[in-house]
Amino acid sequence: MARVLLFGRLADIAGWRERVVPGASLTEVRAALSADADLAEALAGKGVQVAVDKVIVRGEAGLTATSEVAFMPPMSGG
Amino acid sequence: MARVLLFGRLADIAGWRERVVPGASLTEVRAALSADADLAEALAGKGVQVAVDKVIVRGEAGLTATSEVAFMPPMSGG
Amino acid sequence: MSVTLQTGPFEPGALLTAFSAGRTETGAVASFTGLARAEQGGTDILELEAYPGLTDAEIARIAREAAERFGLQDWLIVHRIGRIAPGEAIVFVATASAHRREAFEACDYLMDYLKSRAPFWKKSHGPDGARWIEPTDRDRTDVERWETP
Amino acid sequence: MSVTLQTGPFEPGALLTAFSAGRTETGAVASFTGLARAEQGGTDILELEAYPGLTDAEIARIAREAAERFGLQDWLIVHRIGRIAPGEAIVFVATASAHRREAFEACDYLMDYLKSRAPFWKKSHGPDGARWIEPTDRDRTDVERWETP
Repeated sequence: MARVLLFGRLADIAGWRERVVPGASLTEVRAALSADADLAEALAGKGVQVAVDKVIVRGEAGLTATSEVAFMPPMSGG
Repeated sequence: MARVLLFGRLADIAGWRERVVPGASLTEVRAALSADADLAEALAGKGVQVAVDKVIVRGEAGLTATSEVAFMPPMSGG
Repeated sequence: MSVTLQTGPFEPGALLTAFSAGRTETGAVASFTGLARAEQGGTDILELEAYPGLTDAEIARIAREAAERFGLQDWLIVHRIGRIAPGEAIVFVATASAHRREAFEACDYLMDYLKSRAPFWKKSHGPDGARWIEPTDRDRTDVERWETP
Repeated sequence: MSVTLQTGPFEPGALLTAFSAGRTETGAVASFTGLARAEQGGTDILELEAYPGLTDAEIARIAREAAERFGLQDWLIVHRIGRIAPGEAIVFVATASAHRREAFEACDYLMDYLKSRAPFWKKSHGPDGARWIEPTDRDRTDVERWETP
């Protein structure tokens, strides 16, 4: 289980910004999100970064029941 | 006749900042000021600029009874 | 030395006043205020999204590095998030140092970072609808000026 | 677009507020505030002399040239004269442009000019008496950065 946050255009594509998603790893969370093909494609896109509990991670990460997973498209700057 | 203004360390050397001095040209005004040898030396020093009626002039300039002559030592910036 | 993300408008002059007060060994305070532009009617509203907890932490990390690099005495960053109308301030950066070159360069550096790499997502709402904005080529080359070869 | 020489204290934040207000096509406002430093007790009072009518005209001429060179939308310069205590503002420069690089560069340029070549005479009063101050070597090299070869 993880609380998933989507930022920027990812939230527009998914139609939601925050949702609890089952999964004990990033791979499992991505699999659970792939029911939405457009979102899955966007999440796999160039420059999309992932943060677990507000720290950017690369590759796989284990998750606990209270983990917060954020998918962040390329940053636009302020 | 000209109203003479001294700026910066020139006023400290002369002991005055503003004085009416006889003379129909810069040369005559300088001559009138040369009674004070220290001031005359300072006025002839490197980087001292002269303005007549608030416009910087180089070399000689004619003066009227209402002319304002300013002697300005090297500028320090603000 | 603080980063604030805030949803309400802020007043750059009030921030500058507070930042400059009581400094007897600071010779130089540089500031930058970024304002939302109407773009001749092309933009009605700018919408800025941040990830509180990550965005502010990342900005603070970069600002601490800059303070070290440029020898700053102090710095302040305030950034609007949410919906911003033309003419309103988006960002305020102030830097303090003994002499002016350090304050100018650090302020310039921080703005280049904030405009190109800081974790924000920006949407422009105009008469033709909404669109996401990415850093311009100039934003990218500006920030690259600071990279040591 | 104005130059003010004034003998009383001024408040940089209030100037920034007024300068930034009501701008819907200005993306960038850069500002610089120069403060008098105590120099660890080395300076009690700074005394700045100008030649009103020449000093302000000369600064305005340089600022108009800078506005042209950097493509500014607006600029403001306020400079204290007379006796200034540590912590008080000596100079405030603000520049406005569509994008940030122009505003930063013009502000930086104007400060380099003001600190090295503007018609002021500056005296520092400290525990060891008074002394006239001239531009530092760094002031001279800073201003030379802008000269086209």
